[in-house]
Amino acid sequence: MRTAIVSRAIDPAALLREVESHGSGASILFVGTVRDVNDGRPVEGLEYKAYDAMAERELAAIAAEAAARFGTERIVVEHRTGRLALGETSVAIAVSHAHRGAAYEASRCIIEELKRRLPVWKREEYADGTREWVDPARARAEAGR
Amino acid sequence: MRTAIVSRAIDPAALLREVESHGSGASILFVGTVRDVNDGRPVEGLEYKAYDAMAERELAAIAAEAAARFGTERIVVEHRTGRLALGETSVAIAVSHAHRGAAYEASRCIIEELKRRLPVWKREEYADGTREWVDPARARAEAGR
Amino acid sequence: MTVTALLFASYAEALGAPSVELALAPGAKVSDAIARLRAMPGGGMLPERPVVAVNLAYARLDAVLGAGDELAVIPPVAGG
Amino acid sequence: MTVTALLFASYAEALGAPSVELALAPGAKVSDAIARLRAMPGGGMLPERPVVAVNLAYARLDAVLGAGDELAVIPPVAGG
Repeated sequence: MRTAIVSRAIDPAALLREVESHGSGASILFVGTVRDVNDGRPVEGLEYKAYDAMAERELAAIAAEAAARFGTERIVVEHRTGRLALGETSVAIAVSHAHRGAAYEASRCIIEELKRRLPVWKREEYADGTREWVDPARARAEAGR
Repeated sequence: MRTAIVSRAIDPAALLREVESHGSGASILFVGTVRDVNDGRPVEGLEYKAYDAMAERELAAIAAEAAARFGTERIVVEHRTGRLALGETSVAIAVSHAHRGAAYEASRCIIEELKRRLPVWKREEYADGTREWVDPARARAEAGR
Repeated sequence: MTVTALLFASYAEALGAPSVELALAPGAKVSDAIARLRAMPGGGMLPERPVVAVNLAYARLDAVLGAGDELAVIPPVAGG
Repeated sequence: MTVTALLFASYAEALGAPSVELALAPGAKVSDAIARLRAMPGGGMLPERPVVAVNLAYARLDAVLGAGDELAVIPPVAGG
């Protein structure tokens, strides 16, 4: 199990290799990338800012909780901070498990918990030159979701 | 969208790159590997045999159904045949979607359908020199699952 | 009419061949072909109602076969 | 006693600083610190009941602060 808040590029394939083992039947790699459109506005780039010391702790706790709940130690998670260009990876989650159902559930659980409680903020930069800290709950409400 | 039954090694990271795009927020890569133990018996290697012409058709149909149901054309699936060593990849499924929920569901749907209907058979080779065609339903029944 | 029956995995081993040419009466159904295969040496291990495909698509046992059809008898699949 | 309040993202921009030293009475609660921050220039955009962490762990607004504690006021998170 390994988790990290990183300020360099994430190599998702390396995370996958890190969790794979001969004992594992199923591996799931989740990769989040910077989208070119968010809630209808063209995005040109963005910046992630973390409360680093707490984010490291929360991310480790999220992985440890998933490990205990789903029964695998083979979990590696990296979340990037700093400026990212379109298409770059902001988060990667690799999970291996003997059984695919548990692998999917552990992967999903980690990304949902991460989005709920990891102290990380995102400032999007739009084509019109403006930039704005994203509030996912408000964005969902405005989109009527 | 691309699907293939292949007799060479699968490169899961290449599948992931193939589905990623600036428009996609979430990518899921599922990788199935040869386990060293199956139902308690040590496995030394195995062979996948496919009804190739039908397997190609079924795999394309499975991906097309998932594409229509979950709303993404960014799906690439490869299933390997022939002899595989421990730890080698037997199947890889890459899905990209603007929304992570749909990406997870499409990925899961594809592996479940593939296991249900892809005309592929697996012969495991055990440490004691014996080998046997695997019947997943019987193996589950014998394990009391 | 002649129908080609394809056999795979444990079924091919039981009958000792990956395919068998079957001479069937016009209008014969898949189930008639299965009965013929089960009467062959080693054919007894085929289920009475196996999963089958005709011309690369899953089919029912009461499907009517045509001359030159490719009938595949599908053992329990184990992909993934 | 002195408590360090950390501000992030939109909250840091509103108050014009990433951190503020607060002099609080012994026994002060998180909610007292928040009230102090909201009274500062630009502090009005902080919610009355924001999400907070004390010493790197999420905490309740009625948690009692100690000297030297690190209080973080957490805007809506947007990781992933």
